[in-house]
This record gives sequence, structure tokens and C-alpha cells, in this order.
Amino acid sequence: MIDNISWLAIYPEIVLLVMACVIALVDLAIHSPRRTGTYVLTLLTLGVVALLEGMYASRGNTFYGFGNMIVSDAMGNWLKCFAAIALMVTLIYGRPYAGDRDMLRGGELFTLSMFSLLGIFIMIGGNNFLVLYLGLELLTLSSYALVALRRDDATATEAAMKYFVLGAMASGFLLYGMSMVYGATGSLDIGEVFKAVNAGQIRHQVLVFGLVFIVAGLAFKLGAVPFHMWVPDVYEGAPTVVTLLVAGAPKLAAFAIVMRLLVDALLPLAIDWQQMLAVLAIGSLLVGNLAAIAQTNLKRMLAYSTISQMGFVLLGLMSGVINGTVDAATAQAAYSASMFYVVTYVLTTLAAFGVIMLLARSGFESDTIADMAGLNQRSPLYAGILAICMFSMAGVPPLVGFYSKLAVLQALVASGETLHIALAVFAVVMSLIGAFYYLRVVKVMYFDAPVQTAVVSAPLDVRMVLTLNGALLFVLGILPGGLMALCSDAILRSLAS
Amino acid sequence: MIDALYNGGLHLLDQAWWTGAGWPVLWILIKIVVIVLPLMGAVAYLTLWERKLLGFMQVRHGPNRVGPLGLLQPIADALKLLTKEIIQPSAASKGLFVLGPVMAIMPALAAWVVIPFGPEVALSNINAGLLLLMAITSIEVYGVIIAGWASNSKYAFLGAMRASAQMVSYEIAMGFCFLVVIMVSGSMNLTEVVLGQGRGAMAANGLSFLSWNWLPLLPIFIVYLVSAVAETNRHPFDVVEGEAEIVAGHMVEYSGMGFAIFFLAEYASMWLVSILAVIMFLGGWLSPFAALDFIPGWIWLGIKTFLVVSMFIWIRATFPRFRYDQIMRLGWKIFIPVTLVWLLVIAGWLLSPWNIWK
Amino acid sequence: MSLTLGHFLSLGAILFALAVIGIFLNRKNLIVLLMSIELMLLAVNMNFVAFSHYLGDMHGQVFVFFILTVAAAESAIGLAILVLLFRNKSNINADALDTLQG
Amino acid sequence: MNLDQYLPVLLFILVGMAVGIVPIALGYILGPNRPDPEKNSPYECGFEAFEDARMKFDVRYYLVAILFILFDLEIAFLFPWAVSLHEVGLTGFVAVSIFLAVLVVGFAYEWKKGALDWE
Amino acid sequence: MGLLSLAIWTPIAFGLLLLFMGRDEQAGAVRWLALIGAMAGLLVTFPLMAGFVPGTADMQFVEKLRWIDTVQIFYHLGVDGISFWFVPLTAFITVIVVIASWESITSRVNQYMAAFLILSGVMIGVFCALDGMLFYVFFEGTLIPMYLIIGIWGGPRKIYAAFKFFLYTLLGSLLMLIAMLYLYNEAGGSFDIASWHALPLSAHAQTMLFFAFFAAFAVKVPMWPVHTWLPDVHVEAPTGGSAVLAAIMLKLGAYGFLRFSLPIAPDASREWAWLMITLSLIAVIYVGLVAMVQKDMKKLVAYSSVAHMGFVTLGFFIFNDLGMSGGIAQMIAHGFVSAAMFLSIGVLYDRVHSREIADYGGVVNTMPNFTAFALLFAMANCGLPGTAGFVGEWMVILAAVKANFWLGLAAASALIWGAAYSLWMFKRVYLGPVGNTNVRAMLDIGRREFFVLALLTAAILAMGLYPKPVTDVTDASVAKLLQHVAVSKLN
Repeated sequence: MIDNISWLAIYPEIVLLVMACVIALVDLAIHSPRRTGTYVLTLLTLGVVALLEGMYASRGNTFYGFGNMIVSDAMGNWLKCFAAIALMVTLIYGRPYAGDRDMLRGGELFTLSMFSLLGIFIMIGGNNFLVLYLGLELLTLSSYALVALRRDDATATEAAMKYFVLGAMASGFLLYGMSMVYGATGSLDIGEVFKAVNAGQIRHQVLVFGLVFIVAGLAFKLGAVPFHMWVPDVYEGAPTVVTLLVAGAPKLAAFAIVMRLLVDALLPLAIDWQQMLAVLAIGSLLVGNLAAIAQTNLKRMLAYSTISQMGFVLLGLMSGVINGTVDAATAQAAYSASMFYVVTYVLTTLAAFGVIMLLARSGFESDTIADMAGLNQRSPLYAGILAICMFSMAGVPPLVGFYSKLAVLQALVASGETLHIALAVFAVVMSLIGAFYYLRVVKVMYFDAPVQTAVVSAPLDVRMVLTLNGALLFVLGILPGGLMALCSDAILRSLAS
Repeated sequence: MIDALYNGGLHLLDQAWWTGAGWPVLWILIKIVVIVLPLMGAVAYLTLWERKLLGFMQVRHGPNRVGPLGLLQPIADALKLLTKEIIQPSAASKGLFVLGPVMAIMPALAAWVVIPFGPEVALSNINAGLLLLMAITSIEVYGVIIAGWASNSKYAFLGAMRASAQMVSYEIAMGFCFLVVIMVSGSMNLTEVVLGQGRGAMAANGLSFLSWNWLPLLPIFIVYLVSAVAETNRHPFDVVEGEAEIVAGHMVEYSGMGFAIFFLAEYASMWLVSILAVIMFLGGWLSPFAALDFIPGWIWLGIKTFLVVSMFIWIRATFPRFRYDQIMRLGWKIFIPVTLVWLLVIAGWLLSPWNIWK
Repeated sequence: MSLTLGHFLSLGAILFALAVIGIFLNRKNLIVLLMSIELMLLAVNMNFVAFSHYLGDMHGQVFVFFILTVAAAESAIGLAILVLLFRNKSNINADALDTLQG
Repeated sequence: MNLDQYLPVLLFILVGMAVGIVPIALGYILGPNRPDPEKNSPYECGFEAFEDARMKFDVRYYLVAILFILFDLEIAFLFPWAVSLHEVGLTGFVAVSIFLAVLVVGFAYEWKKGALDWE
Repeated sequence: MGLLSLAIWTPIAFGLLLLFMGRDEQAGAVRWLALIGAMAGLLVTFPLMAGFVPGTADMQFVEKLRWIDTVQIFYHLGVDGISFWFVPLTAFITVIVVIASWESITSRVNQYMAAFLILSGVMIGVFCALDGMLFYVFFEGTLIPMYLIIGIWGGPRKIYAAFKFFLYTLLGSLLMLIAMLYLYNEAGGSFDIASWHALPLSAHAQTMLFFAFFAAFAVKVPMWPVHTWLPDVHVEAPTGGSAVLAAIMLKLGAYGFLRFSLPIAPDASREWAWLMITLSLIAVIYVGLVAMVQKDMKKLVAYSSVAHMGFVTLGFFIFNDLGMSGGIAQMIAHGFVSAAMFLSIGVLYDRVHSREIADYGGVVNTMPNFTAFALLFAMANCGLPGTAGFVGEWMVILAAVKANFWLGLAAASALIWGAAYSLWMFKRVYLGPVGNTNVRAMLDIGRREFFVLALLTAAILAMGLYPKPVTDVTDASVAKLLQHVAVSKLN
């Protein structure tokens, strides 16, 4: 039978799965329009799961389950913990919004998002191509359905269709790449693949052929240029709560799957995929930042900003290996920089979309930049939070976004290669362009006169969590050391095993 | 004798293409024809038998004018349909309109390729027999839906939708039945399935019909029979072609041979599901009592199949037609849960010490 | 002529390429798009089965099984979205997806 | 790989199609062919056809199709398990029970959501 | 918590507190709280002034705490002779600004005051930081409050100005960030500025670093030709914003040259000194001329700031102690003088709501007290002896003459331009007959305004008459810096 370690490794996932099923069934008996019961149960479950993952993570042990199919390591556990928290926060922000839009009439918002979280967990914990793929699909399939959750909304449906087509194609690419690597190495297990590739007896071309497809698939999932087409449409078209579901926690999983596939499995091919990531990063920074300037829709602007942020993540990921020689310290610094970047990105995104959702009312989305006009006069607190988000994304100290950029740039510069330093300079110039459109939002909020005069009100839970979220961006900006050390340590432990 | 024939044919021409591919293919074709021709006969006379039996049950005569006892009736019907005009509705999609009946009849015939008529008598004795059977019979739905779509007529379209929804619904239940049978046989090979039923404590005592699957798997057997009726759109599940409501359903625009092919397909399917019932649950060619082993297997098979087919007709004569929602309800809300549970029960039974299929 | 791994891989590659072309060049019907996606997955399946067979390793075939399931789920969702789209736009041409731009 | 046993399958499929095509062809040859517009118009109980027959249809048909795909596939999953139940034993049984449990949850969900109701 | 920390965080804490005092109905309380905060910030610098030991180049009041372990960033504070005076200066100017904005700001008072208090703490942090990254964080941290100050309470083209300010300075400092990261790696993983000073670097690396830092600091100073943001910003910013910008923020850039460019890349500094001197001279002469033709008072003072800061950079890159001390003295003096200039313009603006020179004339008739102050400030601005402005300019000119007579001559000519534009403006605005009805309606300064201007006057005169405390403090550090710069780092 299955050993205890295996069960231990997926204990939180089991809790999540069982509870997701239970909640799906319990919800059938609930008829209240606000779904308070479902909501509370979901939050409780997520809290318990986050706690469990946090406990696992703080112990820092690495163990493998189910014949090495599943790995539970510090990096993964922290990411899972953050993902669960991110989902919790998303649901807290999103409930009033969803309630106004008749999206709570079935409990699907909650159950589907729980299943998407399960997909995230499996993606993060997968140590086998098959498991990674299944996690990925569980996540994306739930996301497709979530995007189309408002059945009568033509825009959302259109976004869902685009998301679906491009997402499915991305899975296809990824799979094709996996099949090639499988064929070349004869194994689906990440550790085995690494050994086989490292042995160096496989025809390089075959591996690179597979690698190209894998990287393309991953780029789709990360939303990197030139595979970014879905990002703006989905961000804009989906109901904001779903946008946040797509934009938040899944990014953590995307980071994890890149780590598993490129670093854990294909590190010996680093020279090859570094170049690809560099190209993707350059494209993402360029397109993301330039296209964002032209946007009038805040959600769409944030989408392009995400693309550019992912460019930074890619920069971090590509700077872990120098000239094909693997150095533990360099790798640790680079990958932990990326991880830190992703985590802080998610944190910032949560707050930004939280404010957007809070300002939306029934029948009014409040998702254009112009809708933010004079927000400071209407509600200094929320304006302040959104301003903090914007400045943080622009990378202005002392906000947390600065340190994430700093860490990535440091990883780049540390390699000492001219190309990398040039990339760092390029990234810096691009983030300057980025600062422009972030500032524009701040400008609208603070300098313009209000157009909307409705009183901004929100339930207590939303207010508290949102304030906490904004404060965290600031506090982490003053004291980022803890989170950085956490990421660094997590990556260290994961790489060591 | 058969080997001799084969060898004779093999040496007919002394050229590589003949011995290598030509003759084996031709030989298989001959075998196929040997299966198909009697089958077509059986189909033709099933129509007659149905009318006769129905007449008997309703205390009337049934066809009795064409030939002695009406025995030439099917041939007359065939000739009549053959010489009727084939109408292509102007709005129809031409290619698909012809494809519809072909897709309907093809699986009903092709599925016979894996049916074993005796211990060694199967056209292709493959290990994934039941899987292949499922795969091929699934195609039948396409015939229905293509016909309905191609006709470009509301009645045909609605009929096709209904028919296909019904067929796929019951296919699930049927699939579960297959699963259970596979589980107890430990093989997907139909020959193995039959042979497995010949083993067991009762068979050892000469009462082999008690070892057949129908007894231990009685609920599954019943589900299968009902599903089979529904799957072939037979009475009482024939709302899809209900004359009063949607006038022959997806076949409404077909005339002449096009219609005849659908007709053939339906009766060929009836034979198919019947013989499958026999093979999976009623011991195939095995004799019910050891004492009767001297009678050849194919006779047993024929008798049993004939009885099952007759039962279909009997059902038609007895039951009133179901409403469509009742049909769907039966399929989804009763059969699927029942089979799901029963699947696990049987699996548990197989793993328990009281397993009787060792 | 005997079938080698190369034949299967070539077939897989051709199918895959067809699917990609289908996705990118198809400007007409979204259903064709969905079919292209399915075709893509089938191409991958072809690869996996071929590799699995020639490596003598069953995992590839197991993978295929899972891909099939996922493909089913995927097409289920894809069709569901398609139906929604049709209900909202009364049109399933790829060109109709033009509300979101910029 | 021994595919000899599958040759008859292919041939039988071809024969099956021939059985479908040949009589229709014969019907064309032997039957009369006198088309006229009235005869060739779609059957509408005698009314004029006033809209395209390929209209919107009840979404439940579609639901059934989706559910069918999922269930059918899941049956396909169970086939290998069923064949090898003797070898995989209790572990396999437990694994499949979990699998089915999740499936049942989905099924129950559908049921309660009313996806299986036709009236 | 050390004294420097206290000086940094006291105003910030008050600023954050103010942010939560929601509405403008409580404006009175808000103003008082802001004043208390600013005063507290100034008070905590008194022990610093008392405790600072002149005559040594060592860092004093050093605090060092672990901050971000993973990248070896420390919370490392300390002041030496170069940076010391800017701490009380900043705190002082903050008090002035708070009082000066007492009535002129009526909307979102709490945010306005909070922005200034936070800005004050952050700027003090810049001067105290001994860790490169800490410096950078403070340096960049000034952007957000200043951006908001300009954008919310600024003039008609405030948005353009705010964006220009933000993006210009951000571009420069981002390049500096790369330079810092490079240094960090070269120094074996240390952001300690002292360790960077000691780092041997190749000529190529020095040049690159020099220009990276140049990008950040030259924009901030601002040097010609990247000064164009300054006039725009000054014109649009509210009075307080202009005052802080001119008095303190420009010094951040000049200070950066002393702390980073010169000691880290001494060889490159010497090599490129000609460029710096040229640019400085252009600023001094050309920008001085430009200032003369301005019609807008604020623009005029803004250009004069550029010219004055040209003196500062000129002094730094002559590489003798007189020049460098002079530069520092000029920075401090300019801190007082420019603040005073902008505040006087603010006083006028509050009454007439115009900054056009042409809209005034004969102000002396209606506002005699105020005109007296204004005359003093104008004289200080053109560097007449006895005022603070004289000390630095004179030292720099002397140093320039020492280095090269023609250089000295060119620099000295700036005195003439300074006198010209300052006094000419004074004449046009204050002297002569009453220009129009607006001027006739003007009331002389109230007690609050008088108090503020008197404080500044006292400071200007004190420094002009007795500059010794300033030069005493800077001497040792300047000497050490020059010594350091004189030694080549090229292995």
C-alpha cells in the first residue's frame, strides 16, 4: 500500500479536495443569495490549508511521495501557503462584487476557485511531468469556467473563449515539449530527466526541440510576449473578481512550474533556455510597458503591467546560471529574487484589484482609469492603498515593489556578464516607462476632480483586509528582509534536495 | 475442411501478391460475407417474426398473404423499397444526407467482427473485443445525428437530438454493464467471457446455466437488457421516432432505400445487442445442462439469441410508450447510480474470500 | 518498409503542425478551432505512444490516458463557452471576437 | 505489435459501408426519379417552412452530450482497472473507490443542480 | 534608538499620524499637530549640534543595524562634516514651511502637512545614510511625497510638472541603482559606502560608474543641460514645495557627488572634471543670463538656483579644500536663501495670485516691512558680503582663481549676473510707484509671516557674519575627502 510519507506529502491537498467536494455539495442546500455559509466554510478551509502549508514550510523538510510523483519542499509549501492566502483575500474582496453581479447564485465561484487552488497546489507539488500537467489543467480548466461565470455577459464570454483557445494551445505546446523530452530521456520523473540530461548522452537537438515547446508553453502561462495575447483580454473581459483569481495565485504556480521544469529538470540545458527567456523577457518588458501607456481601462493597463512584471520574473529566472556553470549561491540568489518578485507581485495585485472591486457597484464596473478620478477626495484610504500599489509596481522605494526589482537586478548584475548588465539597464529604462503609466493612475486619483460622487463603502471584512494588504505593502517596503530571507531559504532548501 | 479450402485458394495463383495479401484478404472477405448474408436474412425475417408475434399477442394473424404464411413478405417489402424514388430534400446537405444511413448501418454490421460463434469461431479473436465493440457501436450515434442534421428539417433535427441524447445516455449504463462483465471475466476478450461462464461450482455439477453471469449479476443483466432496448430506440423507448409526435424522427425525410437502410440498421442492432446479451450473460454457445452438451454450440447460441430477440418483441407488445423525460430519468438517475454502486459491490465481492469467479 | 519511431514522430509533428496552422489561420469558425486543439492533443498522444512503445516504458501510455481525459474535459468546457458565446452574440465566427481590443 | 487480428475489423467496416451504399445506389438506379419542388421541400406537416431548421435547441441536449463525454471517458478509465482487478487488488480497489467518489460528488452536484431534469 | 534615527523618524511618525486625521474640518488641529511635529523634528537635532565634534573626519552618531540579510543591506547611519549641517537645515526648513503654509493651504491640509513631514524625515535620511541601498531608498523615497505635493496643490500645469519631476529624477536614479549593484558585487557583497570608497576599480569601470552617478545627481542638482525640469516644477509647485525643493532637494544631488562620485571614482572624477567645470560654468553664466529675462518671479528664482548650484559643483570639481568647503557652504547658504526667496514670492502670491513681475510694482508703498526683508533676501541671493550667500560664492571664486585665473574670472562674473537679476527684479516689483489696484490693496505681512521671515533673516545674517561653525565642521572631512580623491584607485 501507499506509505505514510506519501500521505503526509499531500495531506493539505486532501483536505482541500475533500472540502471542495463537501462545499460543492453543501452549497446545493444553501439558498441564501449571499452564500454566507459557503463563504465562511471556504474561508475556513483555505485558512486551515494555508496554516498547514505554513507549518510544513516552516519546518523546511523535503520529502517525496507516491514514487517521487509529488514533492513537498520549502519553496513549494510557501508558495502553496501564499496561494491559499491569496485566494482567501480574493474571495473576501470579491464577495460583495460578485453578489452585486448575481455571481453568487450558484456557489460555483467558491467551488471552482477551490478547485483552481487545488490545481495550483498540484502544479507546485508536482515532481513528474504528468502531475504537473494535471495540476496545470485543473487550474486552467477551472479558470476558463470562472471567466465565463457571468453567463449573460458577452464580454466575459468572449474573454473566456480567447482564454480557452490560447490556453489550450499553450497546454498543447507544453505537452508536445514534454513528449519530446520524455522520448529523449525515457522518463517523466523530473529527477530522472535531470540525471539523463546531465549525463549528456542524448542528442542535443532533440532536447532543445522539446525545450523550445516547453518554454513556449510556459511563456503562455506566464503571459510573456509573444505569447501574451490572452492576458489583456482576459483581465479586461472577466469580472474583476475572476480577473484577480486569474492574476493572483496562479502566478505563484506558474513560477513553480517554471522552476520544476526548467531548473529542476532541465538545468543542464540552461544555456539554451536562458537565451529564450532573455528574448521573452525583453519582449515582455518592451510590449508590456509600451502598450500599457495607451490603455484607458485600468484592468487592461494592469494586464500589460503584469506582462512587463513577468518580464522581470523571467530576468530573475534566467540569471541563475552563468555561462553554463552552475553555482549554488548564484542560483539561489537569482531564483529567490524571482520568487520574491512573484510573491510581492501577487500581494500588490491583490490590493490593486481589491480597490477596483470595492469601487464597483452593481451596474458600474469602475474599471477605467477615468473612474478613479478624484478618489483621494472620496476616500483617502483607498486612494492611498491604490497609490501604494502603483508606486510599488513602479518600483519606487520604500515600497515592496522596489526590493523585488532590486533583487532581480542584483541577480542580473551579479553575474558580471556584459549581456546581463545590458539587460539590467534595459529593464531599468523600461521600468521608467512603466513608472509613467503607474503615475498616471496616481495623477487621476489625486490631481483630478472627482466625477463619481457616490460614497465609497465596503463591508468591514473587506475594509480590514484591504487596509492590512495596503499596509503590508508599505511595511514590507520598510522591512523586506524577512520575506526575502524566507524566499532565499526556501529556494536553498529546494535546490539542495 | 475449412483449412483445405483456404490452402486451395492460396495455391490458386502462384504469385507473391496473391499469397501475401490478395488471398488472405479475399478469404477474410469471404468469411465476412458468410456472416453478413445470414445476418441480412435474419434481419429480414425478424421483421416478419415481429409482425407475426405481435399479431399473435394481439390475437390477429399478421402478414399472411405473400407466400405461404406470409413468408415472402420481407422479400416483397425489400423489392418495394428498392424501386421507390429516393427523394433528396432541396434544403438538405447532399453528401451528409447519403452518409447518414451508411453511418447507421456500418457499425451495426462491423461490430459482428468480434462476436464468437463458438470456442474457436470468431472472425477476429482480439483481446480488446469489448472495447472495440463499444467503440464501433458508439459510431451509430453519428448516423442518427448526421441524418437529422443533413435533412435540414425541424422534425428530423429534433428527432435526431432526442435519439442521440437517449442513445448516449444509455450507452453509459451499458458501458458500466460491460465493465462489470469484464471485471468478473478478467478479460475483454469475448471468447474468454463465454468460457469464464462455463466454470464455477454449478457448472461442475452439470447445472452450468446457474454459473452464467445472469444469475450473480442479475441487476446488471436487467440493466443491460433495458439499456439495450433503449439503445436501439426500440419500443417502449421509441419516442424518438414516435409516429404521432415527430413522425419517424430523424428518418422523416428519407424514402426508399435510404429509409430501408435505417430499418436494416435497427434490426441488425437488435440482433447484435441480443447476441451480446447471450454472450455476456447467458453463456454464449454453452449448453445450459451438461447433459445437453452434445448439441452443437452454435445451435445453443442461435436459440438463446432468438429468445432474447423475441423478448424484445414481447416487451413491445406489453409496455406502453415512455415519455421522454421518463426515459432520461431512468437512464441518468436510476441506471447510472445503480450500476455505479453495483460495480463497486462486485469489485468488493471479487476481492473477498467469497469470490466465485476464481 | 517497416515502421520506425521516426515515422510516428513525423506523423505526430505533421498533425501538430496542422493543428497549429488550423488555430492560426482559421478566421472563420470557432468549432474548427476547438477541433484543431483536439488534434493538437492527439498529435501529442501519437508522440507519447510511439515513444512509450519504443522505450518499452508504460508511463507514456499512462500519460496518454490522462491527456484523453483532460481533452474531454477541455472540449466540454470549450463547447460550453462556445454555447454561451453563441447565445450572447448569435454568432460563432472567430471574427466576432472583437469587443476586446487594444 | 501484432495487428493481424485487426485486418478483419477494417475489412468489415468497409463491407459495412458497402452494405449501406450499394442499396442506395441501387435505389437510385431502380427507382424512379421525378423531383418536383413540393416533393423536395422539407416536411412541415403541410405548412410552408418559415425558418431555418437549424435553430437553437434546448441546452439540455448539450448538457447530456458533455456529461456523456465525461462519463464515457471515465468508463474508458475503468476498463484497464477492471481487467486487471486481480492483480491490482485492494490498492487498486481503494484507488478506484476514491476516483469514483469524486465522480459521484460531481454526479450528485449535477443532479442537484437540475442538469438531469427534463421537465 | 540613536539621535539620527530620532531625527529621521520623528517627523515621519508625525506625518503618518496626520494622514489619519481625515477631514479638512479639523484643519486647525492638523496645523498645530504638524507644527508640533516639525518642531519636535527640529528639537531632536539640537543634541546633535551640541554633540558633534568638529575637527575630525570620522563618522559620528553611527548606528548600524542588520536590515535585509539576504542582500547584506544595513540600517547604517552616521554624519560627518560634509553631511552634518544638512540635518538641522532640513528640520529647520520644515518648520518654516509648515508655518508658511498655515493659511495658504486649505484643502486636504492633513495630507499636505504629512507630505512635508515625511519628506523632511526622508531627506534627513538621505544625508545620514552610510549604506548605499539605504541611501538609495531614502533618495528615491523623496519622489512620492514631492510628486503628490506638486500634483495636488500645484498650479495650472501641475500635472506636467509633477510627471516631469518624477520621471527625470527616476531615470537618473535608476542608472545609479545599477551602478550600486555593480559596486555591491565588486565589493564582495557589501552596500557599505565606506567599503566602496576603498574599492580599487579599473578606469573603465570608474568612468561607467561616474556617469551612472552623474545621471542621478546631475539631474537632481540640477546641472545644465538637464535642469529643464526645475523651472517648470518650481513654477507649478506650491510655495512650500518650491522652498523645500530649492532648499533641500537640490542639495541631495550635490551631496551625492561628494559622497559617491568623487570618492568612489576619483580617477574618473579628475579625468572628467573639465566636463563638470564646463557644465558648472555654463550653469553659472548662461543660466544666470536666462534668469535675467524671466517674467515669472518663481522661474527667475528657479534659474538663479540652477546658477547657484553651478557654483557648488564648480567648487567640488576644482579639487581644493577652499572650493569644496565653499561648495558646501554655498549649499547651506542657498538652503536658507532660496527658501527665503520662494517664501517671499509666496507672500506676494497669496495676496495677488500672480507671479508675473509685471503685475507688481511699488510694493514698498503698501508693504514696507515686507520689502525690507525682501531687500535683504535679494542681496543674499546675489551674494553681497555680510549675507550667507557671500561666504560660499566667495570661497569658490577664490578657489577658482587659485586653480586658473580665467576660470576664476568667469566664476566671478556670475556675481554680476546675480546682482543683476536679483536686484532688477527687486526694483521692478518693490520700488517705484504703486503699479496697479491689486498692489494698492495689499496688506503688509502679519505676525506669522513676519516670524517666518525673521527666522530666515536671522539664519542668513548669522551665517553671513559668522560662518566659522560651518567651515569648522566641514574642514576635516573635506581635507580627508580631498586626500582620498588625490590617490589613484587604479591599482
